[in-house]
Amino acid sequence: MNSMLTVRLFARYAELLGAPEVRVSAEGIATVGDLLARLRSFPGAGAIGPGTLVAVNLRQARADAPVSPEDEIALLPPLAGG
Amino acid sequence: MNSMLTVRLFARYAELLGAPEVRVSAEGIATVGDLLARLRSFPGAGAIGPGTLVAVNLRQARADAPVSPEDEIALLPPLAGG
Amino acid sequence: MTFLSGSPIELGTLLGEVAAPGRGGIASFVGLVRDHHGGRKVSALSYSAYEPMAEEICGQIVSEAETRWPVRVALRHRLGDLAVGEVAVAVAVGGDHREEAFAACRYVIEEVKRRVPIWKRETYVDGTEEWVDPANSGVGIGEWGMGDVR
Amino acid sequence: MTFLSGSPIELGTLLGEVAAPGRGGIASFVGLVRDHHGGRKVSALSYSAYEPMAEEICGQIVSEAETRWPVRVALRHRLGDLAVGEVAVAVAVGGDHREEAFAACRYVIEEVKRRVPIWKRETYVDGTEEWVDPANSGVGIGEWGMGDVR
Repeated sequence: MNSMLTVRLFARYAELLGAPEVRVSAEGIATVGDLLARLRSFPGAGAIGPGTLVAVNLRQARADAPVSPEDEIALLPPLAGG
Repeated sequence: MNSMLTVRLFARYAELLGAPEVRVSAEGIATVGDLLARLRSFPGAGAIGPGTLVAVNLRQARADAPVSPEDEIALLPPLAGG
Repeated sequence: MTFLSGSPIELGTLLGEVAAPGRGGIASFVGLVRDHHGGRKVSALSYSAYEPMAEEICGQIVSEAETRWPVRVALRHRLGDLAVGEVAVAVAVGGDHREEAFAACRYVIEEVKRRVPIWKRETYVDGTEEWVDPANSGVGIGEWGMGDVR
Repeated sequence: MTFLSGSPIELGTLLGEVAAPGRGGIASFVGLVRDHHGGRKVSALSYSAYEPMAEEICGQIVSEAETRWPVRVALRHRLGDLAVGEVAVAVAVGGDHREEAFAACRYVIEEVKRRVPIWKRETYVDGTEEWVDPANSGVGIGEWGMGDVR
């Protein structure tokens, strides 16, 4: 079985990748850091810089935090509220 | 000629002295300090304590500031605005 | 009267006075009549002022803030009889940066309390009344007069 | 939605939420849409959010402030299309002492800017549009993530 991670995209990143979410094979992806590396290989995703934030289940996650197909994962461009 | 100083009273001090203003002979009164000493000798004026403020022409005045019958003089109890 | 008001104060009015298309933020403060003071239950209060001097000092404080920071300040203090919950004093400060707006707002409210000749007479639920002396409430006015003296 | 709002924000509503007979003051802040940014003339802007997370983080920030200080906090952030001069964000903090109300108000607005997943797309008078990156405006988000991480 090839399970998939679903990653929600917002603002600039949704524009860059041309979709509000992307699905990524979970194979070889154990952590947030693994996921970011995979996403940066996508066409148009070069701008996902080192300042990118990843949220897992509505909380910001460090690069070493685990991810699984059951998690709600989101890729957040630099915040600009307020 | 016996010229007079007019001293406006506010809040607690107007109550203590029973009037919105008092008139005091200017004789022997050269400064704010002299005036305060005279006022403290009035009946009911014992409560005009060391924290009392005197304004001369709408500005707070030190004890050594001069006063004359032409000045607008006011005796201010401790402030409680805001 | 510019800074003193015999009728209820609306913060919205002050916000309108300091808002402008180039200003990014407005910091504001409203002081309300509390239902207690020094352990006693307050039912109402009355503010009185040495009006011409209070107007003068309020104007000085606003000028000081607008000189020290690149901001626009609106200030209003209520006079007369107030019920619990009514606005006693309001300050609104519009600026390009919130740090400056907050700093100026703090400055204005502190200086108003310290320097403006206004007095407060409280009425308590037991029917007694008293002039409020902040020195007796632990607030202290010891440093009053170190600034703007003749 | 509790903290996010698709319609105009009225500070008066927030003041009403935090006022109480025992609270002596309300410190507040409103952030407005400016007509300029980074040297360019702004004609309009649009806020979008990762809504469930933004609601969650706003709730955390309000709880943090209400735990750290004896205050009551109201917070609202606008989403959607805004014109110049409209309220983007508003915070109102009611407390017994103004020092605490000001401190909590500052805390909330700083944390909202630092931690809430909201984005801003500006439209300029020349017709161009751009996602705003505070890091490119000299504001910096370098320290983001030192606090609330998984």
